Amino acid sequence: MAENNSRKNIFERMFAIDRRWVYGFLMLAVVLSVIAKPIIPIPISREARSIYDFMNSLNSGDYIHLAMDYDPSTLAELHPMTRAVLKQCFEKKIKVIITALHQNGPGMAAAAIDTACQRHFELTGYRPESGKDWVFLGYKPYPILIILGMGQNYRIPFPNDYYNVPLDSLPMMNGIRNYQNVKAVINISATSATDWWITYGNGRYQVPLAIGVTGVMATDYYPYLQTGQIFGILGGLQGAAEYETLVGTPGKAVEGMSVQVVGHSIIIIFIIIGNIGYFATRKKSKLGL
Amino acid sequence: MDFGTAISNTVAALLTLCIFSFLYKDNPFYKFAEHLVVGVSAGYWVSILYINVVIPNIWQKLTAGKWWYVIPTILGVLMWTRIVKRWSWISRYPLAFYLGIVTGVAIPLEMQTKVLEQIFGTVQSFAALHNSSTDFWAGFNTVVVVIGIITSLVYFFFSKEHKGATGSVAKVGIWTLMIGFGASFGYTVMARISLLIERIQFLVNDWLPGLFG
Amino acid sequence: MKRQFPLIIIFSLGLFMVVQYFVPHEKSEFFYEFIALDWPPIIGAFALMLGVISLTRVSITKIKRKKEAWGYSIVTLIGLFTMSAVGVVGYHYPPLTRAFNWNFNNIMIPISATMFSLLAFFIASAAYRAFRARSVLATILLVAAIIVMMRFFPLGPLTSVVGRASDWILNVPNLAAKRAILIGVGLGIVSTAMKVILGIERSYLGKD
Amino acid sequence: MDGVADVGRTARLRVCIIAATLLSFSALASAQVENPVADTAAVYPAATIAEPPPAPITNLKVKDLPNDHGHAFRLTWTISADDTGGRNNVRQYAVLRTPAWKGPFTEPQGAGPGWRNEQGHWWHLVEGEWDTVGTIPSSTAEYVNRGGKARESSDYFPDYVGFSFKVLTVGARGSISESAIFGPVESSGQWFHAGKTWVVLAVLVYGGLMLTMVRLARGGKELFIRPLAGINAVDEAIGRATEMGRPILYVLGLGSPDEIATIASFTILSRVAKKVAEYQTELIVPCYDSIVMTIAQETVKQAYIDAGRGDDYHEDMVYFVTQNQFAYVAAINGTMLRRQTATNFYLGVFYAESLILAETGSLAGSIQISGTDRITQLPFFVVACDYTLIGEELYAASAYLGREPILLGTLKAQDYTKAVLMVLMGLGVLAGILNIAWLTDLFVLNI
Repeated sequence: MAENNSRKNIFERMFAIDRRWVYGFLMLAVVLSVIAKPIIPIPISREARSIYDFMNSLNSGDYIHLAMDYDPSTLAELHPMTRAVLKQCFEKKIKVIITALHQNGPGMAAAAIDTACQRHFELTGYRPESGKDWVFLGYKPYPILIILGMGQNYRIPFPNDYYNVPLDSLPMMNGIRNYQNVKAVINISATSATDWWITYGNGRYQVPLAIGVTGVMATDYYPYLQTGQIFGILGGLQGAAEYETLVGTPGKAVEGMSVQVVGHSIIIIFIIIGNIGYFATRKKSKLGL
Repeated sequence: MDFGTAISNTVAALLTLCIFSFLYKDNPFYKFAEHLVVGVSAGYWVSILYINVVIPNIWQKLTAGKWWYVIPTILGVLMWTRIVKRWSWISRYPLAFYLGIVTGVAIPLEMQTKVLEQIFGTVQSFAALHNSSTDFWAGFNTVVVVIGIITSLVYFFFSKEHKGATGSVAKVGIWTLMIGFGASFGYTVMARISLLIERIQFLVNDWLPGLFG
Repeated sequence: MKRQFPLIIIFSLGLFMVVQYFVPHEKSEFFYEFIALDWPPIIGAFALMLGVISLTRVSITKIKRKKEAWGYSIVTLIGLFTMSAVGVVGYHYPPLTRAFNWNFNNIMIPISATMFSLLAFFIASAAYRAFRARSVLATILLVAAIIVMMRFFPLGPLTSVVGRASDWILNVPNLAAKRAILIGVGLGIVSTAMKVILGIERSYLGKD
Repeated sequence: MDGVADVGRTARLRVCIIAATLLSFSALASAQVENPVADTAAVYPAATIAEPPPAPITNLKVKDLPNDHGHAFRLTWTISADDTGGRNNVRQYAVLRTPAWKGPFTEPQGAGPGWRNEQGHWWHLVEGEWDTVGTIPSSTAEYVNRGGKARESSDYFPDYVGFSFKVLTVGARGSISESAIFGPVESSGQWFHAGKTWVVLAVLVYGGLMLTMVRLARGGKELFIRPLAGINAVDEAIGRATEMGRPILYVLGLGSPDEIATIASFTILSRVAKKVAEYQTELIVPCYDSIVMTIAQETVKQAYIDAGRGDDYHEDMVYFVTQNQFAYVAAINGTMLRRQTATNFYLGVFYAESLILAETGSLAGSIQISGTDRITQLPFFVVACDYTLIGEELYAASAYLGREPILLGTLKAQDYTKAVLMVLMGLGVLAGILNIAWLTDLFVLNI
């Protein structure tokens, strides 16, 4: 029994260390790997490629609707997706209608559009303009009813765009009534707005829908992929890195994925050590379940 | 990097460090940053609602002579009676108006997209087995999926005792659910860590070079 | 009167919206477009403003009564009033919008982004001390999680094996599990909606 | 781009017209297939070069688009013999509609017949004149002529007006052949969308089941719910805490009082409080929401009275901590470690902070029972706690314990509906395996 006790207090001491050491270790590992900037190959999944192929099949002058329903707390995973999609649209001269149905989101969406236009200007010397290449409609409360409203006519929930310019005076919007005039909706979101786009956007108006969501939600939407209610999923930072690679501008997401390898390894090692300690000290589950 | 951005980045970096300080222990810096963001985001809502709703959907509609937009505005103001205990029953009318619409709209569509569409999706996956392109593996996977669905549904079935046959079916069901939760666990870990990575990228790649650049 | 009339409104509006879904005719779309979809955002704006008002009230009472840590409520109020003033007035006097955007980019974004990054630390510490294969179910969960977590690791020859295994987990067992959960969630939402419309569920009315 | 050129001037003029025609062709070929706005300009160039026209399309059929709000026709035909076969020189098809429909105008222009006032907007119906309503690339055999329903939009056209159609086959160098004229046909809106029959059926069946089950439960009928392993785990955990003589911690979560998971948690709290009263173990209930706290106090007090220990109940067992997510969790961690609680219950609505609770609890060596309907939190509870009530199990546990009619009735209705759905799916899968096409085609939603 003695040998079991000595092993028990080794592990007990190991697990009783202050949790701040664990925090410090993780922080240090991430800081070092961010500085080291390692790059790993990003495998492309079917779910991400189907979105890229669809966007590639569009002709210049087609319309798509980019729904950015997230707020600053999840911009780490979702902003790279938005930037990559906007870059692809501006390059292929696809006209983009943009909405932001999260109350903390509009300011961030406007900033994202601005940086995408600036990047496009630096690349091609042409700066995409509001009302000609893209339209930003902004925010309205009660996303379910806004999604339904846009299915009937964009002008019901959005008489003006985010800068309070009437929709009918935007050249790009004449002849554009509702989802029938849009080739697809790409919903980049961190909230249940994705469920509402699936149920009220695709469910009622059958508009082709692709989603880019945080890692927390990504696995819950595979049933919709199989039924065809959505035609693609970008899952968390990995989805963002895949799309950045597909669009040809590896950026923050690709760099972030290499650091993820370090982060994930730490978590896996912790779980394994923890369980070794657990089985070593033979703490049977008290309820014998 | 010009001077203005360095200043802004420093403010952002200091606030980031204030939040990280919570890891050490709950302290005044963390409390300051947290209460500040609660206030600023509430102020942000007020501005967004004013610019994005009050002006286009109320003010401009009324001034354009569409007087009937007064009705939803009154209903909206009635919502504020919730604050005063005595009058709070008045707020039931705007609430009833909104709830009636949202629940009515939800019933057919939630049933269609979350229940019927899923059942038919599984059935069609079997019908699709007969076209030429499906190989053995696709058939195998389709069978595993339908077994997983039926066993998981049996696990969440409460009208029959989980004994004998039902018991073992339910056991396979909970195992399938556990694999599903395992997948969510794996992706959630990635999600949480990517938030940390982005903040460190900001501090290391954007802020520090700006200071010493 | 206080309870009956709202219930009638909910029942009639709810029933109309359910039936309207099945009637594509133009006549049924008039009410659907011009009342059901056009008015609620206006009500929603006031409802959200309600949240801001109650935040202000709570902060003010905290300060007046010098409740514990009342100093921070002043910070909340200062943040609230400067931001809304800059935002609202800024719409009519454009130079202020620069300050509005500055506040958003340099106060809201860093704090909100960092707030949830704390969770990475909590997961690391919990992984070290709490995530145990204490039962068969927990073991299955952890094994599946570890496979999925290694799907993008550069493991040389092993990469494609782990990648395909993780892809299989996502598209077969995970699909079955989440589809069964979806069916349960769907039925749950529909039953809650029906109970509200039929007046069986009245808790939202509160006590009168 | 009007495209109709008057041929027959000088040769030089003819050359530049040919060049212009070829140019417009290349632009046309790349233009997108279905232009949402009906392009009224005649887009087919006059036949400039002697070219034998391609064979016309055959058996053109036009009917009102079903299941829509009207203002739409669906044309189907067999493609021209010279399209991807024969001379294979078909560039595109053009759909023409008569009588012509001009507008909207603010008031009638001139006397003539055919002026119609459409809700304040004037439109002109011109008999014998053709409108081009769509151009489609070759090898397509159908077209939807969809108009707007708003009287002022340029692509509006009226219901219940007899329109006739013909389809022109346009050759590579502009030669044209016309199809037979089909019509007149009237467009109209339908009062029931046939494709949604399945949804109506499902809603009626489920609604009916719900109503009968709730009425039965209210009538006191004994509705069977299977015993749940989770409830045995709760009892065992309480028993163990009594043996060790250490307090029990019950956390109701961050939900508001009207959320189903919080309501279910109240029912389980009353059972735990009753057992705790019997065994005289100490109970600690820290709350996040003040209204939840008041309801919890009433529940615990009532449970103590039911157990005949009314006087043992004291007010500060159930107390309000704070409305801030992380501060609330930090306070509970302190209580757990200070009081060395034997058992911790986490039942209700939980978000990402639940991780810290479960970790501290397992460090303090207490048994932990959790339960929530937040799917994203379940994986962490399963691996960090001893037992977890998953999603609907939490509702079932409270229905089993509390026997509250509405919750019980709803649960039974959902159970029977799931049974029906499983049978339906089994039938469909069987049809799929046996490849009975007509049966599997039933299992389709064409909305």
